Amino acid sequence: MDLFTLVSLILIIAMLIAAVVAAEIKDLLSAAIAMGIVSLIVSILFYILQAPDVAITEASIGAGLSLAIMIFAIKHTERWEK
Amino acid sequence: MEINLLWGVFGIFVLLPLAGSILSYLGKKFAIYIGIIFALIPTIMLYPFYAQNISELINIGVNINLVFDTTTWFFMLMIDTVAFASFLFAISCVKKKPEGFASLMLLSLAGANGVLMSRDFLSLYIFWEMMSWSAYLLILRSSGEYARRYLLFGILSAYFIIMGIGIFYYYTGSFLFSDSAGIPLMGWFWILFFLVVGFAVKMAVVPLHVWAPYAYSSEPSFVSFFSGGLSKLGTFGILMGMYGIAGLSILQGFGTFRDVSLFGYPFALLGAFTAFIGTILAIFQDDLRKLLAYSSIGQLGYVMVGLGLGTPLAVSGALFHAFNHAFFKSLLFLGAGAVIYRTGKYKISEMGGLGYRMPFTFLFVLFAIFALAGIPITSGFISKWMLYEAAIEKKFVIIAPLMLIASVGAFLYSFRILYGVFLGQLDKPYENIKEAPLPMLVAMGILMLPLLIFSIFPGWILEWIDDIMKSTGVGTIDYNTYSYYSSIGGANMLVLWIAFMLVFIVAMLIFLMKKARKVDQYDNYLAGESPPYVQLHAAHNFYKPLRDTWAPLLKYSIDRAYEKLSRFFVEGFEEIKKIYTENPQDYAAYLGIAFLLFLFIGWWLL
Amino acid sequence: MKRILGGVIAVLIFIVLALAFVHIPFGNIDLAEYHYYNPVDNEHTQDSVPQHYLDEGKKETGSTNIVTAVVVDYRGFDTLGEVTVLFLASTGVGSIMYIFEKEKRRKVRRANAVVETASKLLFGFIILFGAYIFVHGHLTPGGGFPGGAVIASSFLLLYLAYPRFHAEHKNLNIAESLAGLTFVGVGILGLFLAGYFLYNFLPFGLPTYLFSAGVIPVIYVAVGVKVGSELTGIVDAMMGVRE
Amino acid sequence: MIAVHPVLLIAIPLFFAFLLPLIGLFSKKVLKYVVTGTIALNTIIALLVFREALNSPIFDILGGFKPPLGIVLMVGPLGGFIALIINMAGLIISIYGMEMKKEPLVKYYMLSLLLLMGANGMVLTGDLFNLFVFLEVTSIASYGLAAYNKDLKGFEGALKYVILGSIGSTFVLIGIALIYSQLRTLNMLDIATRLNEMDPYVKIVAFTSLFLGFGVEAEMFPLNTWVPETYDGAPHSVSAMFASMSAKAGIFALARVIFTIFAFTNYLWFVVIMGVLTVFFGEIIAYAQRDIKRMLAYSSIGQMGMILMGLGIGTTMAVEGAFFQMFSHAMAKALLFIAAGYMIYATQTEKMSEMKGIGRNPLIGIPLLIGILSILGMPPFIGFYGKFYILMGGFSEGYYAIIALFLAASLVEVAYYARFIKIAFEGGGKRYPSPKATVYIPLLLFAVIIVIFGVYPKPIFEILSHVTTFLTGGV
Amino acid sequence: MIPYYYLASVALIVIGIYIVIAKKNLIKIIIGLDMMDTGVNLLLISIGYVKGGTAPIENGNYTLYVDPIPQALVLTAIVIGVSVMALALSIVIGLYKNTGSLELDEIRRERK
Repeated sequence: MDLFTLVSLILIIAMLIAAVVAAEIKDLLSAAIAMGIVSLIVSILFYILQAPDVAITEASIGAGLSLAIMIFAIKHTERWEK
Repeated sequence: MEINLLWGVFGIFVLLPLAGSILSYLGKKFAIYIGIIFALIPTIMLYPFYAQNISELINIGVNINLVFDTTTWFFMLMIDTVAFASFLFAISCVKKKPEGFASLMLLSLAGANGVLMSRDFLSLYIFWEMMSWSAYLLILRSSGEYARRYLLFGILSAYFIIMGIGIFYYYTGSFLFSDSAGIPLMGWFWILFFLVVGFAVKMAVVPLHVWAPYAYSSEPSFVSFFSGGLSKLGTFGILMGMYGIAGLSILQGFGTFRDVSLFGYPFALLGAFTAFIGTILAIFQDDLRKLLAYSSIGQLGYVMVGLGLGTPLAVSGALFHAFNHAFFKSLLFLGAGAVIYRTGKYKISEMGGLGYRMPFTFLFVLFAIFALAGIPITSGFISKWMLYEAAIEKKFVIIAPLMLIASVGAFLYSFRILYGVFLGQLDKPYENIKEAPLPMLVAMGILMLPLLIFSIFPGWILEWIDDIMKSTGVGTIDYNTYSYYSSIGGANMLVLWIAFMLVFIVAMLIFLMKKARKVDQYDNYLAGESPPYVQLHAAHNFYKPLRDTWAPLLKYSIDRAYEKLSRFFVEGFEEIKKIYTENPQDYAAYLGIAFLLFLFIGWWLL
Repeated sequence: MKRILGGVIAVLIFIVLALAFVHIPFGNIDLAEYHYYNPVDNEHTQDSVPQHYLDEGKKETGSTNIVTAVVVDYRGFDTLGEVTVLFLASTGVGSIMYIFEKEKRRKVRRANAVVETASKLLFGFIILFGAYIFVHGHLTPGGGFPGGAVIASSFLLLYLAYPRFHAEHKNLNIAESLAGLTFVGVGILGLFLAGYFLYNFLPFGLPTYLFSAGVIPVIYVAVGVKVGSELTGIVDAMMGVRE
Repeated sequence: MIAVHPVLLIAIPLFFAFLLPLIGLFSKKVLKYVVTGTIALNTIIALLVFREALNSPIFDILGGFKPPLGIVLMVGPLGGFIALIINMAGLIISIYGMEMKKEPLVKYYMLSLLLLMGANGMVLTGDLFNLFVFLEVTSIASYGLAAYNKDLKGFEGALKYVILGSIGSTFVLIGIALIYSQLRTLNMLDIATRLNEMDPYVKIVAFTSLFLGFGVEAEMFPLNTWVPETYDGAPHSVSAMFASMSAKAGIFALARVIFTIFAFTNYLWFVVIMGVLTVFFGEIIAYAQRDIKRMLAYSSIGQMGMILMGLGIGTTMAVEGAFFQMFSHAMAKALLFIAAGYMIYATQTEKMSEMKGIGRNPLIGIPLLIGILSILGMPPFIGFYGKFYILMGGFSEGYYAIIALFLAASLVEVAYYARFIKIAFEGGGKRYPSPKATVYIPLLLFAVIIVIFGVYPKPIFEILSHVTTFLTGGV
Repeated sequence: MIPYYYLASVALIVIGIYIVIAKKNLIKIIIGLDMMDTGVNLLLISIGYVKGGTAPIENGNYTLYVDPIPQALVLTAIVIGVSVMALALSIVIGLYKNTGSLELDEIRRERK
């Protein structure tokens, strides 16, 4: 269990938890934020997998902009899932 | 060999009518006249092509090989003359959008000629479909619902034919009629079954006849070509299918029952049954066109019997009867058209005594009725007589009686037309109606001519039929110019005509010797009293007692059976509609299940 | 009922895909062993595509960042498609949100002073940083896409800070179209000059210098500007109604 | 000679799409002529490319690196043929598009140009990931166009298309990932030749994912659930574009996956079944429809199912029929959708029952009849040859029962089209406004093409004789 | 040795599929779609990883590099994912403006 697998496993477990939270939580805003966390962790994983270009892109577009757009959409519609 | 498109067989009989249909559509008002010219050319051109055997191959991407031989010539004579007569009739009868009428008529004529000449399944199917959808559009001109029913059955017949073609292609790998070697017996069975059923739909054989009464009640001038001409394509198809492609040896291969092939016999039975049902239903129709439609189904039942039996006598009788049917049926329809054109009424009960005002129409319809009922001196008699003899010769206990009853029925409804429309008392509103206009009379005359000629000299037409029989390998019949002979008798028209002439002269003498008193039209039946005008023309509800006896049988109508069937399907469609639930989640679930299903199939297959 | 169905399908697909991926080695693969077949000359070579990029990438394209070489030069056509996709997205969002802009204005709370002053300061630097990323696309990691995204996030910051701020649509469109035209223009130019679309016709220069790797920086600047303006356009359209 | 580069088919619409906003700033009116002009230019180039591709496939290397290092556009005779169909249909539909009045017109023209570009790209490209990118371009342009009406039906149709489209594209990406992980290359021919290096189970999963992903775009049975609502909600010219452009590109991509890349011959049996099921359900539900665009959408599913069946049967004759059917379906369906657009505009309702006598005006009646008869497969029109060849191909492979089922379904198709003709040509209808030039010119153009190639299909058959190369894994 | 990166990315994709099928709320479905995209991107990158390789920037003097092609593909795929999501969200906003609800079954009842 060298450092690489250890760190990756921790991050993967965190990511999957965030994904399940995004799936089940009733409050859309928190679901969007959970989705943001998932893409943040994914961008860190990209960094671990030696893909810096993709990590920056994923961070800025995945975590940043898509979260912003998601929150704008929630602003225009409702916040709570029935 | 490089055939010049314009003078070759394909050019004259298919391209020219096609060009005509386009031209007539462009010539808005003169469409019918252009149509007449383009319908006349193939009829005239038939003469130089008489006993010739020309084959052509045209490649328009798919190769179409056409052969012009005696069979084609014989059927084309029928169809083109009837088409020409219908066009003549249409001059005064078709007022609404003549260009549509003329162009579609020429299109179906081109299709019909194409079917007759094609010797490979692909071109047969192309021309067959062209003919059926142009007929559909012509019916559409008068009523959408009837046209829809016709199209459904037309396409059904086309798909049966395609199944037959497909199985033929599966075994032989090509579409040519000629290379039909190497097909196993079972293969032949399915090919012939599908082909014959497909063509039988066009001949309105009983279970598949439902479209005919509706289709035949559209424009009279089109219907005469449609029922007279186009239904003969069904006969041509079955003739080519059973005898041209398969040939007698294969048919016999299915085993014989009283040396008639077991494949053909059930169709003969079906034909007899059609004749019976068609005639019975025709008797009780009050609408003139429906009556003629059912009678047409009945007469075609006879042809089906002949083709089904397959003995030389039967097939030649069938062909001769088809020829007669083409002419007397279209003549009857034209006559009915003339009557409807003048009186504007369709119901027989509303007409009466028109014979006084429309003598020539009366004469033509009278002669056609004699041919239809098979009165001895007419050519109709010979063909029906040949069919009876064929049935009796082979001792068919069911077919012969059915045909006899049917011919009695034929006489019944033909008398109904004669009495209901032409004889009896002339009704008030029809006091001053004029005779049908000249082009109509000329058209009817043209159609009456061949009936008259071949009733005197049957030999000529029997000679043509004999060539066909030889080319399709069915066998030969012995005949001479005035009569034909078969194993159990024959018919000698010369003797019959002489007898008729004698009786006729005697009747004329009595009439001229003033023994006969001229009876005024209104003073019969009244035993001396003279009340004011009384309408005594009882054409209404003509065969009431007969109808009551047949009532139990009439309960079951085939039309209602089809209605129930289609309702059942439509409900089924509404059920299936529920699959598309309009909820994207179900669609996503479909996608997931589809992925798993494809994967399992892929893993299991590879 | 849908949850169970969804769960069952999800688990089954997981098993099926997991079974497939178990066959694929993770990590210990030698890139050189996948010998490719060249369909144009119809010959099986001993060379493998990724290994070729890694070995001759620097020489053939002049850019030290091999990923950028692949994104812009070797597979430049994908990036062209990619830029069209983004262009489509901003047009689509624009056309859909078009009708909502005429809706009544809603009151929006002002951001507090800290955010306003900070964004005034930071806005310049973020744009500078974004520009740095896509200008050095061929030297350091990052390139047109992340650079553009950073610029868009700088505009996002302004949206958050100043409620009445509205990026001018016309300018965005012009920037977007000009950048797109340069990209396609460079491609067509390559076609005219050397017969291949998107051919790298400028000189490569020295590997680690700024003005090197021929056409790549030009394209990446165009992509950066385009992505920046398009994402800002999307954000602006999504913001929709503002005082 | 410059004109022969297939890449221009993609670069030119893109160039003008980017140019449109700038032109839009100056004058709105000139836009629609610019769009039609671009597509006309594109069609001419497509013609030249197609003529060139007839004798030998064109490899248009992009960026100067030979495949599989760089991306390459592989244009075989059939790819050229489909590209020509797409551009021709696009040109004629764009004439109808001029009538579009709904707001942000600039964006409408941009989206339709890029839809054309995406469809061209999907047909021409020879690289798997590039095919995915162009699939995305086509899909996203279609999402934007489907929702263009901005009414409830439009949004709902677009939503369904988005959900299914993105699931489909995710599966395509999974397929690409699997193939890449084993072969480390993305060029289609390269993959095709080195397919046996892949692990068999992985090969099947990759094939299924790609098959599913492109199946959504090619309207295969369980995946075409989005088609009715999307075609119904989209504006008329857009649904005409969908039916003739994106559907054709989708099914050609599917044909590429089946024949060029994987060539799983014994899997074809299953493709035939899916094809027949598509036809069966498409036609049956079309019968149960009340409004015209829904009916046309389901009938278009049925036709695409027939093409799929032809491809699945796999003999040269059947595949030739399938490609012929693509051509005839594109022309006839575009004609019908434009006619439907005019009818809905004239009668202000989508319900067929209230469209009495719409066909009586010959300008609409005759092209409508020609279109319907061609779809029903009547001889003198192009619809006949495709259907006949597919059937004969099916027979030569012995698929009797399947052909019987197919014939039953197309009998249902005849029933509902005859029902529509009955209503359209019934007398006594109201006086309808006569169609404008932008409506009857495209109708007449499509009708003329249908008749000319129907009566004399020899040139088309010469093109399709190259099917054999396509079958044996050629381009 | 189980390839946990592949399993993680497939798990993400599968959770995405579950959300799309099971959840009724439109925004949740779009989150599911986005999750599927992120999952596939992670899958592509982890396919390209070479143990002990460094990032494919050739300014240092390393020899063993990670495979650059999947990174090029993922760069495109991420931006495609975002644009699809942006378009989907605007369609959802449009639907919300017309029907006033985000739940699928309510939208369908609305339309009947």
